[in-house]
Amino acid sequence: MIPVQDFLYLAGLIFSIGVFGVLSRRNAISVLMGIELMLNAVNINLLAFAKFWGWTTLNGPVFVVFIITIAAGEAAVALAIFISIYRKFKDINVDEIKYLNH
Amino acid sequence: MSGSLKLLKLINVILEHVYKFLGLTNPIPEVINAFITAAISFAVISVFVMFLVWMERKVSAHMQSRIGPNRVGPFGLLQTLADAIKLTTKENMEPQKRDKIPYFIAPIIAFVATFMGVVVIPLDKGVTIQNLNIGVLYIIAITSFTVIGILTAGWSSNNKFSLIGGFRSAAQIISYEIPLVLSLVPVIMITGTLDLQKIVEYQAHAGYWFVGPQIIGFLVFLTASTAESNRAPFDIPEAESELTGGFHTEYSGIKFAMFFLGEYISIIIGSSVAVSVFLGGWIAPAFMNFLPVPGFFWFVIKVLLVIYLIMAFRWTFPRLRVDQLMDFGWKILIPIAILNIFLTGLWILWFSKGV
Amino acid sequence: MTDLLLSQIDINSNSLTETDEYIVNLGPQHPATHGVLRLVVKLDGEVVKETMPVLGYLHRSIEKICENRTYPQCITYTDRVDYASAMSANLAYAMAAEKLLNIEIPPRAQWLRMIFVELQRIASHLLWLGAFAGDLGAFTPFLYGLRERERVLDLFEMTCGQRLTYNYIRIGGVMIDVLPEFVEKCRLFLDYFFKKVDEYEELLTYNPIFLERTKGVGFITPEEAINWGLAGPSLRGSGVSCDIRKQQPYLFYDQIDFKEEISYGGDCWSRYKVRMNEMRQCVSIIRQCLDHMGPGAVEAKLPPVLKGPNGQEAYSRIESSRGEMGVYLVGNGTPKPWKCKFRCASFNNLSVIDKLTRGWKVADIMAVLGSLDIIIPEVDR
Amino acid sequence: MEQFVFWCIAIFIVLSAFFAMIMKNIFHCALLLAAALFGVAGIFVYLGAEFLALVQVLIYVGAITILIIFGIMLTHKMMDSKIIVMNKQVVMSAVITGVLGTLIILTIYSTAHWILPALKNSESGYLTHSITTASVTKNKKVVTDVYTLGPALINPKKGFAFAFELVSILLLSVLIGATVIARKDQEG
Repeated sequence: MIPVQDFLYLAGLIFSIGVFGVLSRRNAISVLMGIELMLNAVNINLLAFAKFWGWTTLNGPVFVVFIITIAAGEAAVALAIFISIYRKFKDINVDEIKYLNH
Repeated sequence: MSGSLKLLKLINVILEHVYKFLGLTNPIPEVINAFITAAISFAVISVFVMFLVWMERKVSAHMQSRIGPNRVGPFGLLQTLADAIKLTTKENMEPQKRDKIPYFIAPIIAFVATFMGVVVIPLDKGVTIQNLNIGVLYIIAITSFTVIGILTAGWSSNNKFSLIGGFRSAAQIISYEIPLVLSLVPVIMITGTLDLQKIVEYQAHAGYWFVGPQIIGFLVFLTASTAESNRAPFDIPEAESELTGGFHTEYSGIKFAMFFLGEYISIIIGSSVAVSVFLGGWIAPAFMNFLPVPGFFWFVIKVLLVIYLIMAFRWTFPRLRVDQLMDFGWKILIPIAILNIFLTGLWILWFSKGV
Repeated sequence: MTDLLLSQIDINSNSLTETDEYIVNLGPQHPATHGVLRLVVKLDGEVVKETMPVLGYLHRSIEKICENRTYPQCITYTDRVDYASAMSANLAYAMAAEKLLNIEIPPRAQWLRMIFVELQRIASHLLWLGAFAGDLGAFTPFLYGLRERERVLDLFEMTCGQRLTYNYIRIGGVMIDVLPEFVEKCRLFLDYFFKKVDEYEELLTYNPIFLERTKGVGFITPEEAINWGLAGPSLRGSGVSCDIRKQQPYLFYDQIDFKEEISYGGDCWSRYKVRMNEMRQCVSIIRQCLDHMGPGAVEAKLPPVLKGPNGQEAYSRIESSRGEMGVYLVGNGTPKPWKCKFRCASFNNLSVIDKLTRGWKVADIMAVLGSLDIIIPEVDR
Repeated sequence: MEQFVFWCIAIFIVLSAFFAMIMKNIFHCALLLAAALFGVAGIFVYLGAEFLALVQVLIYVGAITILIIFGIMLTHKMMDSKIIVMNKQVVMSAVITGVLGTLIILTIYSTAHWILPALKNSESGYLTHSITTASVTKNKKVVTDVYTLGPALINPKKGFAFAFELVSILLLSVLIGATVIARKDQEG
């Protein structure tokens, strides 16, 4: 039996790595990747607590389902935006793209 | 992931005897057991794939009024073995500017991902390598992994043909996964389970195969699974007349063999799922019920028939263009599959007493 | 060389920086280019922005070599101008030489020439059919085509001993008379083949995927087709009557009854249809030739050394399998031609490929290339 | 054994995630991200949610990573790995992340004292005081698979039927919106 805090440690680490990626990368797609990692850390947390409370409610897993769904939608829209940004700016460097009225 | 079934147990018993024979008394660790099972299934599948490659050649030869392989072994049966030896021993050519690590792992990903799908296929009543209660979903999820291997291969070869092939493959597999899943949904609605074993058992109890009431689903599934395994007429990722070899243009030797093997394994998996879900799996046809043959036999016969059909597709049709392929997937297959789900829902609501 | 080409392409378009366009070399080593054709294709994703054929990979300078050979020696080189339809090339050259040297050939030789050229047309179209279907991804018709082509080649082998480069039609007639059983075997083949054409049509013509791939693809209007100088079935596919056998009958084409096949679609499918129907017409032409053919000599009496009259020129053209094929000869009083020039249909047909593929997908390049029936030695010579 | 495999997976995930965030070649990053997400699916299996693990594989690995790789291929020249990947605030963000991570881990560590006794109370690791509602006895052995998750999602009374429908509409709008945004002929 793996104690629940092990899952929490893991989720915390993944979340921190995701935050680091979001803050430090220049490429917008890398930022998106960081966000996906953060969402996954949250998913692990949700499931860990759901298991910890003995599956008394299924709210945790249900939220995981919602998060995965919304992450998929978010990734699709984000990448569509990145591609149209790339068409205009020839780059998807988040540092360079300061104005939307180009 | 509920318990090991007959096949695992059988291997276990055999292994115990072997252990006793060797004078070892310790119980066998589960991990070793699993490894041995995997090795055995790999060997069996490989032999089956070799047979399939031979069969494909013979089928194509027959359709093209040729003879086909007939030199190595009886009826050329060992031709594939000879080819395999050639492929494994030949020089491994690699482009100089490849992306080394992805180039190396791409065929492994593609092959392993396809091969993992074999695990849940129900060979006979209660005979599965590892039965999962969400087997259908498992197969769909695992085989969707293949596309990563293909994309990686396309990217890392540093070749424009490969890159276009990878692109096409990704677009195709993602698009056709949707009708693939949607075509299975009606059956899942009727049987109320994702377990392949239970789906077959339901057909055994009901006395009919789902190919009857779900003929639309069957056709959509067959089309989509042909597309999923990159077979003609949907073989645009490796369209040899346009992209020389598509994503595996730059691969040779054993790495190419892995892609090749992966394609055939995905055909096996696709047709096995088609047989289990729509054609009654191991159940004998009603008029041949009296024959004292194990269900496994019927299963293999049906799988071979479906594979023959897929092979006949390949040698009859021209190849679709990439945009026509997308149109076909999104504008024809998906609406049909959704309509099928809707109709099945109405049927369940009105004519059956719920699931 | 490559840099030069790429820079040319860059100059031609100012939109290279607009989107991520990239340049792909289809060929010279590529499974779909028939022979060693190189196409430099500029792509935007899957969409073709520009197609540029690069020639010269099979250039053997046949025209120059011919100027250093005597008139009869040149025949063997004409075989290599169009290896898929060697009889037609032989005929074109032989007719030009006969015109230059004022040689009358006996009627039996004329009939034999017609029979063999039409048989060659069947063989060439069969090869085209296989390659075209193969380009579209259907490999099976290729082998069907080759199976029937073998039987044509058997007829050739029976007569002149060769299967690819025949050197059969000579100046002044043909090399040798056919064997007595040839006529019967030929008729047997024609009966067998006539049914097979329907079989191909069943397999391909109204196959929905085939229609999707060819209908409307590579469309060209009659006016544009004429302006680009298309010839043969590719031009007739646009609805232009251009069959030299009808327009300027040579041999005995004016004595037999056949129809010029024209289709009005202007797309790949129409060009396909024209060639399929042409194969049927070939069968009917050969049957009539076999009926008309009487006994007699097959070669005219020629002087021991053939010398082209000084300063005289001759141009003769025929309808080859790929369209108009002309040979231009100038004599200078020696046994060798002063100038020898081939006019081949494939060169003009290839030139239109950029127009036909621009804005279409990569896969359509193959369909268009296949439907134009290009043979590389004819382009490069 | 169980613990050992768990920590192997955990280290695998953390390493792949970390390298996915610092590698120069963004394509390698995407592959490593796929590996990390696959590892997370393994963790889900450990948490007793096989269904969600497969959903994770299907959607994250099979779809989102592919989308990301697609985006990379569309917005990058092939093999241009010689670029600066980090922005100017890399040091600052490293510090912030370090502090954040330490805080999270310290918080978990400091609260573990009330988790651990509770774990000892029940053999299976469930809290004893929570086993009061009827649903627990029903769900005690049941893992989160389709049979339990489905009703939980669309049960009109206790479930998330409204949110479920909302998500469906969201996905539809995403489908349309992404297509519209990514269309090329916007600028004419």
